[in-house]
Amino acid sequence: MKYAYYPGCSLRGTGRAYEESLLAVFRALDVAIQELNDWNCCGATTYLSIDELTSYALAARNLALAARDRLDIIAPCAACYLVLNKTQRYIHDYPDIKLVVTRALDAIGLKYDDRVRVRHPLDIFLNEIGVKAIASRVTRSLKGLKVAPYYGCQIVRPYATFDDQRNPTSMDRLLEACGAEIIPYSLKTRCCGGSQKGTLPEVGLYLINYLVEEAQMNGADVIATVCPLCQFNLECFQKEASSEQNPLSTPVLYFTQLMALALGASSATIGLRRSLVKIEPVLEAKEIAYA
Amino acid sequence: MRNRQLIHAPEPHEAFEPRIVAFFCNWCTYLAADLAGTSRMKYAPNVRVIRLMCSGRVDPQFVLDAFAQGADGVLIGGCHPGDCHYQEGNYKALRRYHLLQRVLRQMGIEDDRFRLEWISAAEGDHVRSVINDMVEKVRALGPLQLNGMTEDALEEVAV
Amino acid sequence: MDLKRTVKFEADRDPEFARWISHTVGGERIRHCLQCGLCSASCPLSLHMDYTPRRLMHLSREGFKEEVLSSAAIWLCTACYACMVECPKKINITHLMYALKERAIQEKFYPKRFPIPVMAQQFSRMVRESGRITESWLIVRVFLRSAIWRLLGMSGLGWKLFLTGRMPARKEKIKRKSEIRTLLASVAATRKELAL
Amino acid sequence: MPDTRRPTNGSDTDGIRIGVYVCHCGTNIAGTVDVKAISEYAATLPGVVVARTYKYMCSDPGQALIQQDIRDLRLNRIVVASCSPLLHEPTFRRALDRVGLNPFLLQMVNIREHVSWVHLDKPAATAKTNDLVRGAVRRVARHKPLQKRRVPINPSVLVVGGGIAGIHAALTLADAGKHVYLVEREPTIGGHMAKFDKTFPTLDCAACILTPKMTAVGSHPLITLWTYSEVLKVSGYVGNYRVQVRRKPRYIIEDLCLGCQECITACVYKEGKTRDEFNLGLSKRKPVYLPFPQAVPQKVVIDPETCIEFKSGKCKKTCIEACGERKAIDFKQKESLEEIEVGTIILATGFTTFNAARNAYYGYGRYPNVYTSLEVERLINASGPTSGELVLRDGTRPKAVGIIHCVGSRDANTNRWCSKVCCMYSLKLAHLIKERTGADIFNFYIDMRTPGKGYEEFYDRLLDEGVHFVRGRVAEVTEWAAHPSEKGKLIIRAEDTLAAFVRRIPVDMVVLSVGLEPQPDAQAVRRLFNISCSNEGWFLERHPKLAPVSTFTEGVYIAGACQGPKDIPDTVAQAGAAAAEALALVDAQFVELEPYTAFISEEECSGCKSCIPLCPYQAISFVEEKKKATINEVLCKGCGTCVAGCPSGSIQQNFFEDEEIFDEIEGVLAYA
Repeated sequence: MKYAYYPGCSLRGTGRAYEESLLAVFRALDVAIQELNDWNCCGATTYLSIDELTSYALAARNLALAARDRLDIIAPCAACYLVLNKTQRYIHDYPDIKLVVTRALDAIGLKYDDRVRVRHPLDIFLNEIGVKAIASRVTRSLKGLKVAPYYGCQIVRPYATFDDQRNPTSMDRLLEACGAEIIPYSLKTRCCGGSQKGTLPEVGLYLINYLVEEAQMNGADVIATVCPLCQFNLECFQKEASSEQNPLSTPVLYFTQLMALALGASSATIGLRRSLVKIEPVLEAKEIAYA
Repeated sequence: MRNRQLIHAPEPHEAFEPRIVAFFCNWCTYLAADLAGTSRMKYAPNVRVIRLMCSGRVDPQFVLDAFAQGADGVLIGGCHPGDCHYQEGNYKALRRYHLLQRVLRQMGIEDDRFRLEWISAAEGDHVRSVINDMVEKVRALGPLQLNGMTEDALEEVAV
Repeated sequence: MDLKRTVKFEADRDPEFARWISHTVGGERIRHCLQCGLCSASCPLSLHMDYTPRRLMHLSREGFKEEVLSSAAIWLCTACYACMVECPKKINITHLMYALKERAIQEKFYPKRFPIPVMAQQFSRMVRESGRITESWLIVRVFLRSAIWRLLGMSGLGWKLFLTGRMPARKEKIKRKSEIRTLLASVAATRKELAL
Repeated sequence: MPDTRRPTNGSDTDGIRIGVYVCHCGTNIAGTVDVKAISEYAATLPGVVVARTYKYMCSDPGQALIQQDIRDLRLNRIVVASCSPLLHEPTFRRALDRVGLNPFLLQMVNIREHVSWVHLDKPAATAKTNDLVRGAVRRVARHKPLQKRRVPINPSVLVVGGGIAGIHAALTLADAGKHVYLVEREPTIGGHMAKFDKTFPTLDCAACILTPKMTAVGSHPLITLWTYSEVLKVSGYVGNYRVQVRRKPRYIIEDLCLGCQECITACVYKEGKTRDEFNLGLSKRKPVYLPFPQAVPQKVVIDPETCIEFKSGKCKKTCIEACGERKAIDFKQKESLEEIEVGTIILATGFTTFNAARNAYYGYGRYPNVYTSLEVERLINASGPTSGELVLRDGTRPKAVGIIHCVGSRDANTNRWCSKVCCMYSLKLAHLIKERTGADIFNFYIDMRTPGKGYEEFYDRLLDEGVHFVRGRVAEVTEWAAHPSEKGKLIIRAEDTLAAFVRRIPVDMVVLSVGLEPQPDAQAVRRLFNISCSNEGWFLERHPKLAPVSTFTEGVYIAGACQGPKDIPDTVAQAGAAAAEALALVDAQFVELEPYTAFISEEECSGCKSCIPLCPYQAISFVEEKKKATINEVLCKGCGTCVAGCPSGSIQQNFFEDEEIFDEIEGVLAYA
């Protein structure tokens, strides 16, 4: 089974470490992929507020490209994942949208096909490969590493495609298979503020503060994320979000970086160097090799 | 962006109003139709309901006769499997339905013109959707055209 | 203290707006709203909102366009869908928020240099130009048009990101850019034709 | 059994003379259907002597109009186009009967429920009505005079469910001198009410008003009480139901057990180890137990799941020693099947409460101090696990308590309906908790619903007592503290919609006011008794206003919360009503059955026997000497399945004869 890999814009920018580590995991678990030919921006959450119809057409182009190669899509970025899913639903539910999209695609010689499945790496790893198989391939157990699993919003909401909406556990199970210890984290699906940090800092900071603080108080060594924007928010503004009584400093990695590490990938190839809050000291303290 | 339904290209039989005969059982579907009424649901006026005590009473001849007399569609409504007021009349109806459907196919009568639906006393909205749906499908099919042979056949079995 | 009239006259309402919201995609069930406030309570941003989501639902369905479109609340929505998942009447609140933003932008209902709409516009412009987003450039553009001073504040972080290779200067673009233009043109055409 | 096909007074000697009567039903029909045009059209149809319209046909003047015509115009067939026959067919049949015309020479056309209420387009509705009337006119000409069958009624009544509804119905009937079988699934009667502490709005204690009725049931000479029992099979028909009841073994010989409970004290288990169902797991019980002190009957039960003797067979059996001479304990006891015959049945199977764990975000099952309202009823109940002390799991008293309304009610994600009683019982609990603990109490509600005698006044009283009311549906209960003052508390997050901002309120205890749901086995039960359920799963009444306790199955009545959420007063009222309906039927001594039975014309029957397996009631038998099939009219329920199945067309069904239906088909289709 081969998949069309749809990185999305962020994985080529602030989220590069996500892409690097994800590809490493794909290699380690031999998941066959090919990058979606000439993919375009999904429109993300912002485009919708300018012009919904267009954003559906944009997303649909990617779906059609995948359909042309008869492949299902893997979309690691939470925003991409949701937008593509949502586009499929709305095309199905609203005749008007369907008409607009099909015509637009027709204009560029593409056809919409609702058989394309849009899937998230969590889903693939859990349901196509399975916890057992992964555990069996772990070469460096993350034993003793306390991880706060942070899912954010758009993986589980509004569509619960492969996990529970209120208490998702897919990432927990994958990281446990890698030997890590999952700590209770009641805010695992609380919003990180998305682009608000950029546009309305004081709002964004508040959210970032309590998300990181909660993880830190529960003794997390690291926060694991599934979304480039979440990772960016939680990691890059810890100083600003700190308060005297408890300064924030907790590494925030992509779950794929942790998995890749456990599956034996060298730290050079999984973008650890791109972190602003370094994980290395923690790994050393826990005697987890990472070279 | 409005979400009203898409405007269809005009159907071939726009003017044509199908005539559909429905046989509803007294305990489930007829009640459901009453409920649709008391709840003031609105649906297409193309169906003429004939009340029977049980869908099991529907004699294949009734259906054939209806078609012979110019019905464009026939609908049978009974209680859900397991809910029959007479224990298993609706199962008998189901068996007869399948046999009859085959006969009708041979006569060139499309499947959409002959339908069996399980509708419980509480499902007024289901009555509405089934009737609207069937009327649309039959309207799309157009008036029932019986070739001479079929007509004779119908006459024969019906009376 | 400065007093202002709080009474509302029917003339203050815009029935067309009320009709629009309940016919827009996702607005199907807005009239069912119980005003229970579960959306507000489950919203991580509501604690900064001038109007809680619940109030926006009611004001919209009643047609108080001014209040709704000029509220800060619609811009605070991060589309986390928490409200929508819990809503006891299954109202598509998140989507309505998008619809309101779209309408507010169309009708220029936001303070000048207010970063969020600027962000949205720059975003769409960049997609139109190159088919993809290059975050570094997007941020620069946004702040140039909204709050330059913040760009300076950010520069420290920007530099760090640049050093860690997370702020590539190279612009991302797709090969067949013309397709995007054709796509957008077609959408515009159909919208016009069906008056959507 | 009289012949159902006796000739009528209105004879056909001077041909078929039909009268057609179209009802305006105020504007209900006339608003959408051109009734005048209908009657004019009907007048032109073959056989029609007169066609009239009238504002309200079902009214006395309306009926008089028809009766007048029958006399003056010698009408012998009547068509009434009005509402659903299920509503007024009996009315008009009586009208015919009173002037000596056989009631079955009537045909009704349903032009309200099936036409005027469901269509908007007047011409189309009128056209449809024309067709239906034409069909009826064609059909009625074929009608034959029929006689209802009179069958004797068995005076005993079966009541299913021993909650307050079943108890009240059973006592009413027994006091009226009828023999009642009361079947209860649990080891004791009392139902939910027995679990409550006090009842709103009067605050009299549930036990004080319930237990006397329970003992009355236990001791009433005319009531056969079977607890720990379930109905297995129901056959027969109104007036003559045959019911099979399964009595689960309680491993106690009821007649010998005195309820002294010495066996419980003697049990090898020094204290309870098993979840106590009656206290909803807030306490433990032993393998041999009495559900609660006032249980009726006062007979202990042995639970084979946990009793050592059943598991290993190696128990010291101290219980048997303790029981001694009485010899009431019998480990060998087997379940028994009882066959009873009753004339009528009352279903009072009650409700179940919403499973609060389904609303994960309220933390039920995750946080120990989140309780359901029913659990709190037990906690504040003097005979409950804490003997009335309202304390948290750690034994301390709560200083602040949050009561969350509408848990599992008014929510498209769980149950869409309003459970009707939660507002009031939440107020009651708020009052009682405040009384016992003096805690700060916060009620989180969407709408406060207190319709009922003295209910609103009770709400006022609570407001006086200083209970807080926050109008808003709670989003979540967490332990996550956003503020030092919240540390170690349960934090309730809701929008105070009247203040229009979000509030976080820390409390020590959360009470979830869970809604009411149909019993999980409601579907199975309704099939057993051949009645219907609403979409939500509540038993369906024959008419929401005019027949609230009757069902579409003659002789089967429903009472209490099995029909929909209800508080105690409404439940008792319904139970009384159901008992009265049953009495009315029983005291008539005879019941009239519709004559829609099937009959075989011997000469045409080929004796192929294909009809015999078609009948679910074994009403068809084969007469060997004649080589013909024959139908037992008493057993026949008139479904007509055999009629449709007869290859030689020799079976007919009264009132639904092939000819009648063919004519109706051709009538509705014949182009005007």
